[in-house]
Amino acid sequence: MDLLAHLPALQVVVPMLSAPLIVLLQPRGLAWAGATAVAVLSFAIAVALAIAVLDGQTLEYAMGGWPAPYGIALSVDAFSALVLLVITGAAAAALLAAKPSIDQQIEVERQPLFYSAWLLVLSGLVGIVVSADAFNIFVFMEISSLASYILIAGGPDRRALPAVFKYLMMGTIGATFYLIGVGLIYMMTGTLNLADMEARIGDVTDINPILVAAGFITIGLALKAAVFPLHVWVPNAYTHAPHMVTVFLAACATKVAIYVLIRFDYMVFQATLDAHEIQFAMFMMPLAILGILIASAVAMFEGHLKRLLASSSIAQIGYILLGVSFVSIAGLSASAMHIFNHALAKGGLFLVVACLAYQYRDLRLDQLGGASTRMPWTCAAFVVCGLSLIGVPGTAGFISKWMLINAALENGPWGWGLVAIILVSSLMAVVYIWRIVEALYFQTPAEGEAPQSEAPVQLLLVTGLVAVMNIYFGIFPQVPLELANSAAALLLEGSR
Amino acid sequence: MIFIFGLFLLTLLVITAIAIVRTKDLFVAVMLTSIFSLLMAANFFILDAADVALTEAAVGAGVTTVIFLCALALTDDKEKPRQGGRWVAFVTVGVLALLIIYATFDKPRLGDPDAPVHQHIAPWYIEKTTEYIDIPNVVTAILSSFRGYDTLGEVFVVFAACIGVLFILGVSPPRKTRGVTEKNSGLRHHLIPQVVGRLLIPFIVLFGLYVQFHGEYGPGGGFQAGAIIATGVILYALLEGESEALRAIPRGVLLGMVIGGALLYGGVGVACMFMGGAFLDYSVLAADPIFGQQLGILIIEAGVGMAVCGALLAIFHAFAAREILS
Amino acid sequence: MTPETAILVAIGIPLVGALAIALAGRISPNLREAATAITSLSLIWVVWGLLPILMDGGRPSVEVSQVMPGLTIAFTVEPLGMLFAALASGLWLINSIYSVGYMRGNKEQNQTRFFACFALALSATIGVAFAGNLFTLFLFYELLTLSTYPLVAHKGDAATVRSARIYLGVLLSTSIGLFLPAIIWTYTVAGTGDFTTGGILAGKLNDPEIGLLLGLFVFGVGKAAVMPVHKWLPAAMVAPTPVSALLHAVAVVKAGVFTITKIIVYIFGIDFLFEASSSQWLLYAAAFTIITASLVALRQTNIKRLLAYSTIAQLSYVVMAAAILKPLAEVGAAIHMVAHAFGKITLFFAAGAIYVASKKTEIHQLRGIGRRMPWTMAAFTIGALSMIGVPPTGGFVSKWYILAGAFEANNLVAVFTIIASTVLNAAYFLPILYMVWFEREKEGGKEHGEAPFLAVLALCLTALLTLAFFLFNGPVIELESQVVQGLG
Amino acid sequence: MNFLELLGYFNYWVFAIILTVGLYAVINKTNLIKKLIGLSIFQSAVFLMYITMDKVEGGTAPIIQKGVEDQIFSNPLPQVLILTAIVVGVSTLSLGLAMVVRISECYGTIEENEILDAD
Repeated sequence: MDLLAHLPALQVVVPMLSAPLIVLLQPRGLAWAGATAVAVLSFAIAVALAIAVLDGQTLEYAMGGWPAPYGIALSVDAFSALVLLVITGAAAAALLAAKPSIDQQIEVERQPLFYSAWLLVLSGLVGIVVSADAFNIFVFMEISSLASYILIAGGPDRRALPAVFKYLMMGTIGATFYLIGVGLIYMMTGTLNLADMEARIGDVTDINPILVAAGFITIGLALKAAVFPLHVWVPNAYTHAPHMVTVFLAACATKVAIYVLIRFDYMVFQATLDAHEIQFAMFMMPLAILGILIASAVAMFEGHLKRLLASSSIAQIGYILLGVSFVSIAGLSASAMHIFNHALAKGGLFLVVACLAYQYRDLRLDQLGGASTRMPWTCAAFVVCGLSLIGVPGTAGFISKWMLINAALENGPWGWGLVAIILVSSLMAVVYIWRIVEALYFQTPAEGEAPQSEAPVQLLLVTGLVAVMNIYFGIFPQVPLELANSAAALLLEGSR
Repeated sequence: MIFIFGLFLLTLLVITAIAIVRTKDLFVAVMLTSIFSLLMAANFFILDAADVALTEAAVGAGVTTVIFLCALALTDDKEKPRQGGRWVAFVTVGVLALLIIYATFDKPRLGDPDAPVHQHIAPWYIEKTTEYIDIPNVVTAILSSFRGYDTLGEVFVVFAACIGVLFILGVSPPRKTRGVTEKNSGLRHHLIPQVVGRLLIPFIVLFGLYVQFHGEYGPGGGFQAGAIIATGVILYALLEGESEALRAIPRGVLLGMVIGGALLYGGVGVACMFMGGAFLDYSVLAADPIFGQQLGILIIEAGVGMAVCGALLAIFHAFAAREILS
Repeated sequence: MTPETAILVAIGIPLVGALAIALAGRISPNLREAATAITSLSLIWVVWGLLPILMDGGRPSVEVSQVMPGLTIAFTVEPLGMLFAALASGLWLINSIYSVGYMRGNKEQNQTRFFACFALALSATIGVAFAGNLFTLFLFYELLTLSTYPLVAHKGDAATVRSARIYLGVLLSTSIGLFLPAIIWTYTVAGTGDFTTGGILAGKLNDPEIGLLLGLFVFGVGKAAVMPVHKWLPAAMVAPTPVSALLHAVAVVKAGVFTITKIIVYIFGIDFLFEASSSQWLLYAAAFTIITASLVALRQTNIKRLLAYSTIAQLSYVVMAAAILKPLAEVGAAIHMVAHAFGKITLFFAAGAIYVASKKTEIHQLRGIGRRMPWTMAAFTIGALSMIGVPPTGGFVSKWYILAGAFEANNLVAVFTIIASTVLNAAYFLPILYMVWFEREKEGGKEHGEAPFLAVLALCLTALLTLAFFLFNGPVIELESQVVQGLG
Repeated sequence: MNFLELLGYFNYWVFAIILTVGLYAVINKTNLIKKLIGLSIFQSAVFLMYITMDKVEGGTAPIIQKGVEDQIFSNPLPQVLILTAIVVGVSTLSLGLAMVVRISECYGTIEENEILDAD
């Protein structure tokens, strides 16, 4: 068995087949250990894949040994590898830290099911990313969605239930829209394989169904990706989910939908729909800009820590889309980088939230006073990750902002307007991050809410590690950068 | 003739759908949904999709309805009226409808043999099934081998739903004092349903097993079989009461079936890997690739059947048992 | 240790020091203070060790990481940066001595955070000084802003936090809103941001754009406090005095004018800028700031606020000197950074010492205080004289050079501004000196003597430096002349 | 225009109508169970669309009979896809219902507006 050749399949199969086994691990703590081991192994596989595709080649895998348009193919290129790193990294890091927080929030008897669902989310997300088959993407989208509903509904807060119900509704509508779009394309091309679709879609003469399909797929995935104004499920779902689940999902779940969106709109629809990418850009850019500005403004006035960060996530999705909408190598690689960097920053911030939540019951900003004296390390990690979110130089967030600004400047005189928007929104990020920093450091503690000690070491170590990575990748971003650049080149190669 | 029947069925479908949305009584709505599914199944049958029709009938009209009813028993079966907000919805769905109808004008005509769907990949499947796998039912061949990875994913969707329901309903319900109702002891006191049911259940299960193992030759396979057998057990539970059914097949066994089914399927895939093929490449399972394919399909269909049956039953019990607890 | 590693070590020492201070602070204050002392001593040893290499014309440089093609984190030591780093590291030691006296004398809270952030700020300052390109400079510039924020907000009450918010808000928004676009613009036009002798923009930019880019830089570097982006400096005066002394008289504000000088010399190139008519406005903006800030200073009643406005005016001296765009004036700009640093830190030390000893913060309370605190007030006097530019103080030397440059350029505006501001400086400092030495103390005042010994020791040291700089400025001038060698 | 052609369009239009009816229920209804029913109608519509496209004139269900030559088969692929999609549908539905049951237990109501008022 040639291990390297099987890696794309193993990436999905390992977490997927481990999920049922985890259910059987009833004794206390074992389920966590098992799930963590599997997630770390997945991360290792993702690293191996990333190394394999770093020189720009694409790994193909034929499921069941059937050749591509007939069987289901998996393919891993630089873009997928980057997203895989984000997903598996987020899953592994969150799980490594998770135990104390999960023990606090979820009853021991239910934990095996919970960790099993966690692995299902992981396998669903990586399954989407490595798949080269439109319908297969739908199947794995459903695995990840169903399992993530379970994760979000797991918290002790009853408000999680209506939130996750709303997510379920919108997620299912999104997935069904996607299915309609895939059906229409299948109807006109007779194939489900993405590469084959791309090749055959050019021969389609009656393009109405393809146009409508593009619309359905874009809207469906935008729903899943929480693109403004289809983001309404995000704030509640992120706020009321168990804290560690928020870490995991905020770092990668919506980005996978964007990944598929980019794949479709840059590769599949390119061939027939003349200048499709331009139309796509015209449609996406205003949404991205509105999303960035409005969501940042909402975050500036939000009083609940988790909800504030959730709003900020919507704005960050706007950045990713903005880069995509430039239709240029620079723009796309900026977006790919931002997928990576935002996962680092937001994952870190939500980890800090989990640390704080371990000691505080109420996460409204006015309750968090004085955290810095009792939890200095947690608060320091918050500052670092917050700076990365703002995009201060020396942190990972700066790299993608810089790339985004450079990409915007390629748009001629318009570019400076876009730069102004990016800079203004960065300043808005300064405001909302600094509101939290002030609360943590300079606010007098609320009555009876002062924590007695730091968060558990396990949680703290991972949080610190992520914070350090935010700095490390701000100074040495070469590896993700290389992946992002070749991803952009691959995507645009398809459209030119 | 059959097309007029088709037109009639489709019109009925629309009417049913509108009736479902308009009724305020949720019980009625659920019943109409069941009818809607049956109509849909009939429609599928007219359109030559026998496997799908069987599944829709078993899952849509059977299992779904029962689960809905269980949920209704736990909540409230009347919908409260509401005012306003209707226009937004109307405009949204109106635009959507126009968009789709706009798209249809360029669609290939129904049944056009020259449509791209019939030209590109499907002929390959029909042609090669005999050569590579040698089973009559092409749908089963695609489902379990050519696109077996999808089906594996599918089993895990069911698995996810199963653990999800168990997880979400794993919180003990708030204690309420409620008198022991007739529902709890099933329909045991009613003679006719009991006798008829008793007679039917063995046949349902038998039919399920037939569908399971005959899937390679005629319509059917693991999904359908799992759903049908589950329906049989659910019927038993309705007749004999929840606790009686659980005694016959305890909860642990159900969960074991789900896990075992999913692992059986995945295990075959991994075994293929170890024997030198790609994941789920059954041809390496035996010396003769065709026999290997058939063997693989047999095993994974069994896995699918176990997982689906176990999952549907586990879900049903999770709802039904809660009724007794609360 | 090669000079290349010395650069990295110089930036690393305060970082490690910050960590050590944070850890030592948990054990005992004395250990923490020892950590500070060791850190600052070793920093001086490393930074000053680079001086001989620079004097011989060496330009050690090191690249840490190529973040993106064309965008590197790299350090190069050149005379301007060397001077700045030497100044900051040297004064940090003195300031640490003072801080210990001040913070203990005042029984301040959160001292560990204070000293740790101080070390962090120093690391950022050295980074700014040694930055080899615009990007690296920007990185450490922002780090400096952020690491000084907790120092400004140190007290933690509502008013302080509000002032700190202004501090952070102005500095971050100007740097992100103006400085960053200017950097991006430079990189797009020139393809690089490396500091290069003679500039990198020559011939790549035309006239109105030059002025615009210069404007983005000058106002983007909010730390230089050219009006109207000066508001943060008075706001920052809520910080404990050692912070005001080292950071808001030396490190932070000098980082601002240092950045502007460096950009004018190494990015634009002084000859290129001299030819461009659209860059003339900078001189007027600086002149306006000098005069206006001095006028505002006249009306201040709080000692520290008066010093803040005086600082604003003095910073614009440097900017104006740089904007004269003649070699002599550039040297004057560099020297003025040093001279002003010695003088102003002395003044702030004195103000802090007064506060520790007597809790006095207003000017009118200072009547006759010279008798109670003779050492402190003597140092204060020397500092004030240096601000005015009276020999034998350091302030005279730099003014001399700037004036010479102004005459060389036939720049009457600059000449007039210098003369007018000297008069104004005298007008607000001399009455205080008179009040301190010759008026009688009000009856019933609090009895007090000198400030803690360590504080007095520090301020006497800096006063001595102010005097010494008048006599022994040769090496500095020689070093800085290298900057403009072969130019103009 | 022959019957088959009419039926072809009719099938797609029924798909469009059922889809919109379902979506209307999802958007406009406040009762959570009604929303789920709407969702299942919405998904069923998509099944209809897929199955409609697999029909071939004069074809039969794709089951190969030995010895019979020149059979025309309907397209098996959409059927496979929809088999999968049906099971996805019932899975989503049961998960949704489990949530509704919990919501009903926690809030005492399954009307969306009342739930919003309760928090």
